[in-house]
Amino acid sequence: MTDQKNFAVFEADIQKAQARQRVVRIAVQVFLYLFLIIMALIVIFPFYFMLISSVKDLAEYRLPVQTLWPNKIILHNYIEAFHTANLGTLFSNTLYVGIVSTILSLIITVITAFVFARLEFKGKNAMFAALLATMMIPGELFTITNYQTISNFLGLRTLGRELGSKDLIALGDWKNTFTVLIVPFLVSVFYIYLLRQNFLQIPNELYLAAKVDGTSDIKYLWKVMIPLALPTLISITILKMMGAWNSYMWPRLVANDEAHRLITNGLRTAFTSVEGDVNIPVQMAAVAIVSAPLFLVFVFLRKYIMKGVSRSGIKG
Amino acid sequence: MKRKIISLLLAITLLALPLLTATSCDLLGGGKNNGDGELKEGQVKVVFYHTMGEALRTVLDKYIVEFNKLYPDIIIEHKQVGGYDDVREQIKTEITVGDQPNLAYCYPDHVAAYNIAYAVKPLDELISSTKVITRADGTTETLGLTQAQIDDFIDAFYAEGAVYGDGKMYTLPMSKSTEVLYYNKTFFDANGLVPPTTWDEMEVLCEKLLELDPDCIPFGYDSEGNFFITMCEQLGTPYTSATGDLFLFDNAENRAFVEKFRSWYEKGYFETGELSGVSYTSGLFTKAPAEEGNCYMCIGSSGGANHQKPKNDDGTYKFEVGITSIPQVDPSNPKVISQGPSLCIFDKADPAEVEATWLFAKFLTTNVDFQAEFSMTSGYMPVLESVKDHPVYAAELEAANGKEGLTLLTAKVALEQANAYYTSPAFNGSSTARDQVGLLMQQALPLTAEKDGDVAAKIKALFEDAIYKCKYDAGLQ
Amino acid sequence: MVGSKKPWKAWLYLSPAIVLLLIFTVWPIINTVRMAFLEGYNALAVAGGKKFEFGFANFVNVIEYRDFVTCLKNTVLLCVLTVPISTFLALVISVCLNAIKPFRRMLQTIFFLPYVTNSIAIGMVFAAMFNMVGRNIGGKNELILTAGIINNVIEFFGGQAINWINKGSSEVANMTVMVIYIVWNALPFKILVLLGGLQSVNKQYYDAAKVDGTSRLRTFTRITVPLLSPMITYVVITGFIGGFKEYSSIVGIFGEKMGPTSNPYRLDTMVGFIYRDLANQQGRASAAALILFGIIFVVTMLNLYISKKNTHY
Amino acid sequence: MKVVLENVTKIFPPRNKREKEFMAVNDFTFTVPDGKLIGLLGPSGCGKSTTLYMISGLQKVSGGKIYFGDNDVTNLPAESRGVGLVFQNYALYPHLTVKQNILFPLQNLKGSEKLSKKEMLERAYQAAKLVQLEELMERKPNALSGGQQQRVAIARALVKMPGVLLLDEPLSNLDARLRLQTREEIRRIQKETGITTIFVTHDQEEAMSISDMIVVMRDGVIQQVGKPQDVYDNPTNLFVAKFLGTPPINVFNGEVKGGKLYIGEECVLEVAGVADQPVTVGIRPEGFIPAEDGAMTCNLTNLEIMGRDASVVATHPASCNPTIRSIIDGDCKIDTASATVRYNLKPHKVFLFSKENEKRIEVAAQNNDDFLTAALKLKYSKS
Repeated sequence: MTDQKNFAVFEADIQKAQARQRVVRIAVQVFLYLFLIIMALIVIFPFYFMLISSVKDLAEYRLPVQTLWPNKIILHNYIEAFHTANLGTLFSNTLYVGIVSTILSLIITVITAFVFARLEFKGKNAMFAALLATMMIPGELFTITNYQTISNFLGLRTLGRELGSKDLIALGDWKNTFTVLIVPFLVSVFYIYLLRQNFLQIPNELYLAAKVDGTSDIKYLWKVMIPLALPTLISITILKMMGAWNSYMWPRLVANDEAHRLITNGLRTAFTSVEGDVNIPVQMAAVAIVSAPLFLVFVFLRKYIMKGVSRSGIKG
Repeated sequence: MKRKIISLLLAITLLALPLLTATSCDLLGGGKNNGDGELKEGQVKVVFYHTMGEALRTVLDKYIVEFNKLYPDIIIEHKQVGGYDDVREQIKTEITVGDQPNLAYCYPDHVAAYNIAYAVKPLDELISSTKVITRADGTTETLGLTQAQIDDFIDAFYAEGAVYGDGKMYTLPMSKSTEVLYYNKTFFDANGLVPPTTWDEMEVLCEKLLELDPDCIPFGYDSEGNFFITMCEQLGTPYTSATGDLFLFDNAENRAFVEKFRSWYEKGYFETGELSGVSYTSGLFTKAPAEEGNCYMCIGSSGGANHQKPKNDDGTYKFEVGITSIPQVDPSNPKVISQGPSLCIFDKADPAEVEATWLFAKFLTTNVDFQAEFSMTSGYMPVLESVKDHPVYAAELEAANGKEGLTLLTAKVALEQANAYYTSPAFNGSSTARDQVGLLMQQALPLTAEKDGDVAAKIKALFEDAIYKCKYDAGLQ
Repeated sequence: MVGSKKPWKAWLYLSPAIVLLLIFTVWPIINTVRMAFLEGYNALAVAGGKKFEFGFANFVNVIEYRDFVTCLKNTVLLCVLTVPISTFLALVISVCLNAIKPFRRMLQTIFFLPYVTNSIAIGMVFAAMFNMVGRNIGGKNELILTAGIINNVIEFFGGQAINWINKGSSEVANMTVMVIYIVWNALPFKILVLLGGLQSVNKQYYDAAKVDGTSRLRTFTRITVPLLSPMITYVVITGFIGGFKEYSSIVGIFGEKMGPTSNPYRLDTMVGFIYRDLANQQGRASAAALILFGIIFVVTMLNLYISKKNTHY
Repeated sequence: MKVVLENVTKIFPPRNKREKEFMAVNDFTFTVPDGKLIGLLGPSGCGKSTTLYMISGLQKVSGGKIYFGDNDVTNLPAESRGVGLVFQNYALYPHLTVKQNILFPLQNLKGSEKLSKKEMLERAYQAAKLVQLEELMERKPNALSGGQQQRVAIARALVKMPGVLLLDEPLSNLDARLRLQTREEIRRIQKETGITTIFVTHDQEEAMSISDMIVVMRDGVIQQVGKPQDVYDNPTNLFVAKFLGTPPINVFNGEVKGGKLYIGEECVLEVAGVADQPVTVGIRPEGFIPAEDGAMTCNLTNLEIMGRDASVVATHPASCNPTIRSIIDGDCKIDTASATVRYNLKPHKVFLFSKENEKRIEVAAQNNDDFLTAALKLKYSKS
């Protein structure tokens, strides 16, 4: 170990090494940017294609070699798309379901997370473990039974039939209602878990101090915990709204009528039952309209979405 | 104490939230049509699910008023439940919870499905009943059908009520459609062409049309499933047994006709609905001849005549449409499919309810005025022979043309081939068979020797696969 | 401790969540198992008063079914193709993003964009990009009006237009489109997680490697990848779980018949199979759902086991 | 190999528009003799780690030159300099075993330097033996104690036989007991290998105890360079005096009048040759000799006996700190009931600093003989 390395570094060598190093560094940076920009272009291309196609007229869209910039910009496609797919109703339905389910879901999530984070009672840990265990089961497994459940909620419909009560029948028959789009998904174990972890980071002393001062649980929750957990709550809100926007299979199964159809399902339906050639520019315009709100939300609340998503791993 | 009460209230509110939203949502979302008011003593309510659009609902409402003049105590509550599949799915779920309607639009395979739960009332007893009912206007009628009434039904349509393999009658025909051949009359007349009556003529015609216009597709066929089944009927080859315990369609004759039409398809003679990507070929037919890929003929449902109108945006017509029967294998023994809804009555604990439903169903199917008006509005065929003699209807039919009057023209053509209608057997799984032969056509037609090698072997495999799936679904595999 | 005087209060607060979970989560689990083991269970037949035997017939039925094998094959194929590709691409992009300063935020935002979309809606865009418009494509007097923008690009580089999704397209072409779409769709989440992981790696490891004269490639394979392995495991597991539930992206491109018009259901998946059985064959659907759950469970455990073997810290 | 730093300067550019640029190291000139162990000492943020990183090549210099031996390495990248670097938190790769960690730098060698597998293992075991880790080669880092991790880090730095070994706060992550042990270990390893070693610390005791030479830095500027004891005994300014020594030096406001040093009203020492001026007086804790007739009177607060020594805590109106602390022989008797304690001062433990620039004011030593003798006399008479 005592023999030291002999450094025979000459001036010329150093300069050469230096120059090489600089070249390598620049080359690497150029390569990095080039690669990233190409990938970014690939990633963004479908959006670009959607936008340019949505303002082309059918004849231009059908040119043998498609134009990368429309020769003539036609905004009429958007109007047509709006009417063809009945987007107005779809929007308001989706918004309604999104808002109501988000508010209710937030209330339940906050209260449940609070209980698991702050209160002590027998069976708490077992209960929480049971809750977490349900996260492992894929949602597709629930669909089969839930489909039956909502057709005859708690047997109310059968009961109503026997008692001759229309109100009970209506209460038991959730098909083609907004309820069926909202209630089954109100409890999200993952959000409860997320929020509970957040609540746990708030020092317990604050809670004890509040207790000493005679603050009620609810008031403490409202005045202390919710403000401190606000970023998580915002993330949950956005993800839940995105969920309403993107949900497809369940709404298609249980609320596929005009009055309750949600946007994704509506879009798919509108552009598969059309007769004759599919008018792709109009279809692209519809897709653009449907995509726009999510993009706007993303632009303004990017931070919360990315934070929420990186922790959840669930789409919607 | 006060805190305790508040907490309790809170809990109740939270528990009630889902239910509250259930009701509030319905209020906000328009909710369901649950009828108005409670029933009075002695009244019977009949719930009727159908697929009628607004125009037809108006006709229906008009005749419900008529019906109620005769039977004021039978309250009819009707509802449009989307399309035929929606009706089927809705009723299937409702059967499992015992909340099915009294009366519904149905196709034979729907009835077969409902009958897994023995939910549909066999009509034989009711038909043969001689019980005399006194109506509100003082007149009487027998509960059952009189022989005259039975005879007035177009035979094939009436026979459709008993295609379930057990000899029982389950449905009454409501309004019927069939497949007809729409053709570009303007073009045909200009070029001295006549629409084909046989498939052989069709083949010749296709060649000719391609000579005249190499960019065209001579004809379109909407439904692959109908295509297959109709060919079986026309050729007299087996399809399925009446009870569904045997799937017989995999035979040499059937493979041969599939192979024949495949070669047509390869030559570009025709296009089908699913293969064109949009379920129907009417979009191709209604193109002007100058447009790429237009069809000069289209075999589609007579009920879809409205979609076959080659209308410009300004309301003018690109060409005049002609309508005729679909090509046959043997013109002397023509076969055309009978489609369109029938009515089925669901069994209920209360015989009075069933009886009331029957009376209403009978009214709709045997009332000439209703049948005529319904047909004129929808373009569907009436199910009664005597409608042809209905003065207004007859006059309208007479005046029908290939432009605005297209719907009536189809009805006219459809009625003229009354002797040719057939209905394939219906059983639990008959819809699978239908789907499977449709899928078979969909996969077999685009095969080419160039791309897929041994086409015959491929077709054989497709047949075998379709049989396997039918059997699998029926639990036979 | 706190609140222990009134345990009923805690349960009171929990009650809404518990009630809803019991109805919409716990009961379905129990019921699914029940239906799966009742041979040939069918809700309509139940209404008709039929009784079912206990047995494994539903499972046997599902596994023996030809189309189920197709579904399984497609599902596994999509997983096996897309998860490694998307993970690798995401890793490379994340490392590159981590190595640059200017424009990083902007590029990061662009790479996240596919996440805020609707898989059905953007599926339509992808379908349009690959779609040939014309008449009788693949047939005798084929007439292609436009071969689609992707084919335009291929033709621009001297290639031959490929029938990607239209009538008569090959299975390889269909799968390729699906893989491209799914990878495109899966990238943002993976990049987000991996970049987050990279940014939390202690910079001193890289300094240490630099002092030791470690090459970039070796730094990547011997330091970055192992240190990121928990995040990689995470994205791989979520990728597999998502992959085994693949459905709506296929519907997005091919429609509910899940294949080109000449080959319906060619790209059918397990979830597609379950959904189609939902209305008529609840016993079989339940069995298929349990099989799917079993597969996901095994694959997840396998992933965890493999990653545990490779990372001990 | 000797390491020479010539006018080395490091300026960090402002991170955003509101910030100003920051000069971390200012005109640093210094030579590390071959084979010595050098401690870079200073409070946190003084630029010592930056200096270390510049020597390693991980950070570029903004100005000046760095030579290893006679070679200018200023612009050479880190990997070409052949230095070994031990990080403050060791930066051991958590996924690799001890052996793999130690092997890691060897596996990077390329071309003519490339070693065979066997050679690599030999070298790794040699290095492990040096730091006494042979038993732990198959463990993962987080199965090791802090001291063991430290030794792995050193072994990894040594295995490629660097010309210079750099240690960044090598002991800061260890507990008190391990610190003593490990610093001896570092000393031993350095002696055995004879590699020129530079380490950074903010703990003066650590630096004093093992370094051949220490460099005291403040705000990027060298304050003093020298053997530890020399620096302790002869601080060049108030900062160095304050920074070295535990307990710290006691600081008073004083005044020189006519060659005599006054603290408060009392004349405590003769300081010949110093011009009349107000001064800052630093007195090492061991510079106090209790005496009933001592020259300096303090208000006694407390007496803490710590075995051999005793520590007297007192206050003085002229003190710059709230308390003054002196270390005296445990045998000395102090009347704890008394309100005051009186001291004589050891002249060589008393430093005068200019009030203007905090620089040391030199005092001619011989002038203090009287005081010293008196003090010694007192000490021996007591015992």
